[in-house]
Amino acid sequence: MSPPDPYLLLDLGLAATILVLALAALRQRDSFTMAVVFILFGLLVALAWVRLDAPDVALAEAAIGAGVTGALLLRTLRHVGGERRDPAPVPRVVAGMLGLSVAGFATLGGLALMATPRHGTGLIPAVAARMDQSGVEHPVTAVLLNFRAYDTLLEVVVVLAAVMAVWAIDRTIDRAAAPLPYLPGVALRGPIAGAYLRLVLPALALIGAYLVWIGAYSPGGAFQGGAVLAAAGVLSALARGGRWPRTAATMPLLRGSLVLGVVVFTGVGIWAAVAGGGVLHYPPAQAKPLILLIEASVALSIAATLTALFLGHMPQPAARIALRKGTTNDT
Amino acid sequence: MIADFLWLGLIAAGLIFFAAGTLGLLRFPDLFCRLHALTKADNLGLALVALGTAGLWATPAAAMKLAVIWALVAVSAATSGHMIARHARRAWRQEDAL
Amino acid sequence: MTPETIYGATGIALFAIGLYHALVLPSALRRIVALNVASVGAGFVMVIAAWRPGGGADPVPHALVITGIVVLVAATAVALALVRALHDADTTETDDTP
Amino acid sequence: MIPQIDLAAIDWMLVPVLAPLLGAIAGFVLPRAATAAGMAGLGLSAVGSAAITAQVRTGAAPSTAIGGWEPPLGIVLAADGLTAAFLLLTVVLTLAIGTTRALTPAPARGAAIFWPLMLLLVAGLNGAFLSTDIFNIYVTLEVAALAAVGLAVLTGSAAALRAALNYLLAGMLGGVLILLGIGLLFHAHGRLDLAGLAAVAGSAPSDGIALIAIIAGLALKAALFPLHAWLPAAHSNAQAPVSALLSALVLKAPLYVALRLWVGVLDPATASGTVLGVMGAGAILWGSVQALRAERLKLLVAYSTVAQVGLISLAFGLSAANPAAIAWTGAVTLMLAHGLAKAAMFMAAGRIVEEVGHDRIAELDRSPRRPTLAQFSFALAAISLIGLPPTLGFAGKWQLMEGAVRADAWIWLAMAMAGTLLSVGYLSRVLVGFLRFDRVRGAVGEHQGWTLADGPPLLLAVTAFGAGLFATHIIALLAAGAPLGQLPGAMQ
Amino acid sequence: MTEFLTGLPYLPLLILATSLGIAPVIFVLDDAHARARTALNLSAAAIKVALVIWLSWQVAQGTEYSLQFEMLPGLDFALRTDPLAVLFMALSATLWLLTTIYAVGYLEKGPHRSRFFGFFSICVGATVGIAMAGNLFTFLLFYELLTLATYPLVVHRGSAAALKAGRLYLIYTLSGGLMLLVGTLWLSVLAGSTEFVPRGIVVDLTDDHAGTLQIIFVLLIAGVGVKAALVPLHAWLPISMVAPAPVSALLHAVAVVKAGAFGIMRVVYEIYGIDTAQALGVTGPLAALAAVTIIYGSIRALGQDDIKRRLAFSTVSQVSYITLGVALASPVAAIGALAHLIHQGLMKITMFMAAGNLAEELHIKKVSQMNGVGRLMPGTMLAFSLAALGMIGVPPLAGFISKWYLASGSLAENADWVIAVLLGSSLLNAAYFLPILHRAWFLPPSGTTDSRLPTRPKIGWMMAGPPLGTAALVLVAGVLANAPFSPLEWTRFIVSREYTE
Repeated sequence: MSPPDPYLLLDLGLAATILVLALAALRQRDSFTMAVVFILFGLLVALAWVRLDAPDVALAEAAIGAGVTGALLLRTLRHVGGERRDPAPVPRVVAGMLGLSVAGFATLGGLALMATPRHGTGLIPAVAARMDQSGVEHPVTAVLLNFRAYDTLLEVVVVLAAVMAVWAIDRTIDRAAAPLPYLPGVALRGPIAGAYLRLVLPALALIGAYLVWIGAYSPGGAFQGGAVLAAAGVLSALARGGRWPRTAATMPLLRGSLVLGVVVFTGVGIWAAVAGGGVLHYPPAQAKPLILLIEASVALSIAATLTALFLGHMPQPAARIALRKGTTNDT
Repeated sequence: MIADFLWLGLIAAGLIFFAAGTLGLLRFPDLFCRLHALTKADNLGLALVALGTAGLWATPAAAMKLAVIWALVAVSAATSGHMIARHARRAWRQEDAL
Repeated sequence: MTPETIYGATGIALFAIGLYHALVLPSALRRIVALNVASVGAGFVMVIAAWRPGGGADPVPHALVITGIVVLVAATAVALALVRALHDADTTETDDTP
Repeated sequence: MIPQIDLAAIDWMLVPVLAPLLGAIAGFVLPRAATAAGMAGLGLSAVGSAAITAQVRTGAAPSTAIGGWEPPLGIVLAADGLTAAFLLLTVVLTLAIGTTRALTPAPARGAAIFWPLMLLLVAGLNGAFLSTDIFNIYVTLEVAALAAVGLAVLTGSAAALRAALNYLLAGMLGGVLILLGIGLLFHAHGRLDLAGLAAVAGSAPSDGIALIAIIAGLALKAALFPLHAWLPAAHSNAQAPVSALLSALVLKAPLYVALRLWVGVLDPATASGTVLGVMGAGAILWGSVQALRAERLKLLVAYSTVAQVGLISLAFGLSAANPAAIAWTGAVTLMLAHGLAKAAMFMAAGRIVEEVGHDRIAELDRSPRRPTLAQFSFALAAISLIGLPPTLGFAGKWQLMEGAVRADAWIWLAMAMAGTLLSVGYLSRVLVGFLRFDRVRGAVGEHQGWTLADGPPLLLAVTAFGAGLFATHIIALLAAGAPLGQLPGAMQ
Repeated sequence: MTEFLTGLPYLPLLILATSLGIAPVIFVLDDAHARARTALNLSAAAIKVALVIWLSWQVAQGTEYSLQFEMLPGLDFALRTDPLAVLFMALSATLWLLTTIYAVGYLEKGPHRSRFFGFFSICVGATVGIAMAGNLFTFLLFYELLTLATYPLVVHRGSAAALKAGRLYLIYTLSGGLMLLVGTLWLSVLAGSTEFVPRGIVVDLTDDHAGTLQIIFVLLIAGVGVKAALVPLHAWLPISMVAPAPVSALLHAVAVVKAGAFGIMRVVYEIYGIDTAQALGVTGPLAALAAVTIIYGSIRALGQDDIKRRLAFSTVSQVSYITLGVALASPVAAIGALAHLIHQGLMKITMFMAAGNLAEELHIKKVSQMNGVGRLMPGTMLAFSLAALGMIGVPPLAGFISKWYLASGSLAENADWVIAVLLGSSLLNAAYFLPILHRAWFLPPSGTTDSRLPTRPKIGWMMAGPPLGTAALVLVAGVLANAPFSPLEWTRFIVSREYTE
């Protein structure tokens, strides 16, 4: 046995911590702690992805898996204020049986996974052989935006569908009766917060753009960049106390930015078809600029969508916001 | 060779500061002291570790990135520390008012 | 004991934890978190399928996991919006404003 | 210079996905023009689907590698008889539901967000029908699931919200199971295209667990008993056109994918086949009993969906039979028949509830206002669901039972018969409400309560009722490319 | 399948269209257009009768019309106008015309008439479809359509009692339909086709599939037996008498019940073939079952005070004459059975229409109230008596002819127990019909005469005419039995084809 390679200890420790955190998050009494532990869990999993040579996934996990999901969780906890005790979906005895069957399923799956040799080459040679025609250097971005561009297009459509669904849900709440969707008491106010924002927001925008640009050469890309930009969006929304002015100017702008990614992606796809190649078949010469165009628009779209999802409601007509001004407890 | 020992020394110092910060978090009596320990010790620890790693492996570009990362973390830590403290003070003051 | 087996086992274990809790936990919010944990478990299986001992991992599963993460955050956002809306609907019914 | 587009050269394969997508975007950005954008998107998608069906009927199996990347790396969209049938089902149902929605008077029409969500749903479903890449199918099913949840909450009641949450959680759980299955498959075989997987399926120890996970995920999304708990509330609390969409169309995508996997990728291990068959039988009994006990009209129709999904899944129990093609064709015909009939039934039920004012089955006959046209469509749809000749349901049930007789599988035959009698039981509860007049005050006119919005459900019901006579053409279309294995005495 | 397409190629479809085609139009015409609706109805009925007459003339010349297209892989939707089909179509076409006239008079101002007449014409369309079915698959199709179309008619009154009867009716007929479905399915898998072929299609299968063929026979006969009201499956018939008179008249005396008997004929003659059926030993039990039904029906009829229930039980027993004749496997008995199909139809419809008149005019529903009715409504009672005598078998009426042939047929097969059954049932017929006649003609009307007879007769000619018409047909069918196009002559022509070919 070669001397225990030092990373082994790190991996074992990391894996154990991840499992402990997962269990802790789910069995935690207090919901706020559950959210914080879940964010920690997400960050450590990002670390695990780095260990497994998956930097892109690590970025996505940290930015979206831990960051945005964590923010969403905290925002919902804030809104719901402590969890409602729904009736347990299944009685205890059935829970026990479910536990056993899931454990059985897991052990079987685990043993089968251990027993199966990983596929020798996977798709590495296939990707390597076509990298030169993909127009980018970084393989993951090549796969995401060229080889399996259709998947990514549908992925952006999923996010758009999510916004539409959230707005449909928001429409069901009768605004007059329900508590205001605005986030009371959490506005980022005060001199220090203001200064911080003035410093951090431009930095975030810069880093987001950088991530999108660097995606063509090394880990990064539309989704990771978009998530960072979304962080900037969330911070600015918090700064304004979650109030979205819904004026005639902002609505089309907002709707436009939400659909920008899908529109550009489909537009380029159809243009490629009309130009003779086939849908989403970029001519190799212009592949790079096209991919960058798509990446930029998708990043913007992802940022706008994740912010809209964080706020979770349609922008409120200005009149209704004015009504609320008096009640905001500006801490 | 000697330079490596220097960088390693820096990283070790950084780790010590981290340990101190965590110890402070666990041992200090109330919220404000713990905030104090965290923001101060960990920031410094991070700076030292970043400096050490920059020295050992990083190319100049990477070093610059590490610096930017450190700056952002420091600023964020300070602001969030401040926000938590302010929130706690206000909540604490409301309790008195009741 | 390569990273592959360690993280493979963690992945399956996470999936089991997530699946079980998604089925039995009373609060809808918790079940959403459980589903996220399970999805991370599935992600582990995909990433170890990509991992290669000498580095140079297979990019396709990475793309798939990124897509999985984004899809999951979209679904989680909608689910959390539903939890909030249900909370509003219940509170307006019982009319005890928070 | 507009490039000269000659129709033959256009690659139609992506049109059924991109057209509704663009329609949804237009509908979302310009809410006032949502209806127009919606119908335009559906129309263009219909043209695409028709073009693909035409190609399939000529025997050319159209397929296109997106972006020019061949499998196993790229994603291939292919169409054979089975795909064409479901594309056409989507076209027929969405146009009918769209027209009903457009015809309902403005106040009752509800939010304009209906149209973008519906078109995204159609894009997702068409994507799932056309795709031959298992991960791509996962993403398309997620698109459809999210859009469906958005549609399910449009009624705005607390019950609808709770039902939508359960629906979404079940969908996410199904999605996670499928994701695990895909992960295991890729880990063992390093490829994602169904054709490639078919060649190597079963060779690795983890394939068993992987396919069980995927089939379980699909069963959860298709609400096959005992994983059906989320369906009744979700389908009965939605608006009528939405429940029609959910029950008749959205439920078919996971079943379609399960069928594709079962016939294409798996070598039909009898064991797991019987498990699904038993689940189907359980669904028939449970769904029918619950339907018999249901007080509300839309809840009864939702439970009948649970029973019909069970009936369709009986074909999995028959997969071990040697000429399994008949049972499969029967199952697919039943899926198409259920699509047509259930959409008509839900829309008719919506009309009846609108006209009568409440949806308690016991008091349906007390109301002096009787929408006889909607009741007639409901009755025709019921007859097709029961499976009496000359309906398409009968043609499907006949083939399913013929598959059972040929395989000497008498239990499944008995289950199909029990399903028929039980469906007569719970559907006649409603029909009795239409024909009873002694508990109502005053004369009950027969020709009132008719509106334009009754047209599409009537059209769908009549199609379901009469399509049995033309079942052979549908089956000939289904057999193009022999997706379901060779029919004995292949009658291509 | 030889294509005999001459002259009007799509005659079968045209005949079907005269009733199925106009149903949607009738549904849509509301009561404001009652006159147009009645005109449409009657003209359609008249056209159908004319078409059937022209068809029977063509078929007598030997030409046969058929229409065939593939409905399911390996299964065709086939219509064929062989003589047996023409016989049944003639019966249903003529009686549909007369009953429509009667129904228009009967339902004058009632509610939901467009729904009634719509389903009424679908029913007759289904009956004609059953007659023309070229294979068991198409037969099943129209058989189930008949169930669906008759249900709304049985529950037409919309009362709780009607709906309860409707439920029972549905349970019986649909489970019968299901048994027929399984039988047909099994047969099509075993024999590969379900075509009606004069000598039957299972001849060569008997050696190795005898057992299965017997089970299939039981399934098929049980399936059609429900509508033919064989003993264990007959309970729905008396209960669905709650339906309005024209429904009881046409459906439960002619269309539905005869469809069952017609089905038994098709199965025994053209699926199994009489010799194979005998070889499989299934004709004996069938004959026994028929005999039991005859006796049981008559005995139950004795005890019924309600007129329509008594007639219902009499139908249960009379239809089994046909089954008995079919099961006796002798050409002469077959002629008797086929003739009785027509004669019983004519007689029973007269009696039901007469009972309807009594109920409408004098509100008499019970036999005990029928004292002196003959004097009050001479025309209706004359028709009723004629039909009753015919049922008993008094020469020279139609009933006698068919019983005569049945008896001589059983003699030829030296199944003398059949003679006993026939005689016994005729006595029982007399036992439950003669008291009615006696009460109507020879007893003074109970209660004061003038108060009961309204000044202006309530029922117009549309209700009084049809019973007299059908009674006349009974007389003509009996007296002119040997005339060229009489029912008896036509049955000889059918049976000669059935047995000699």
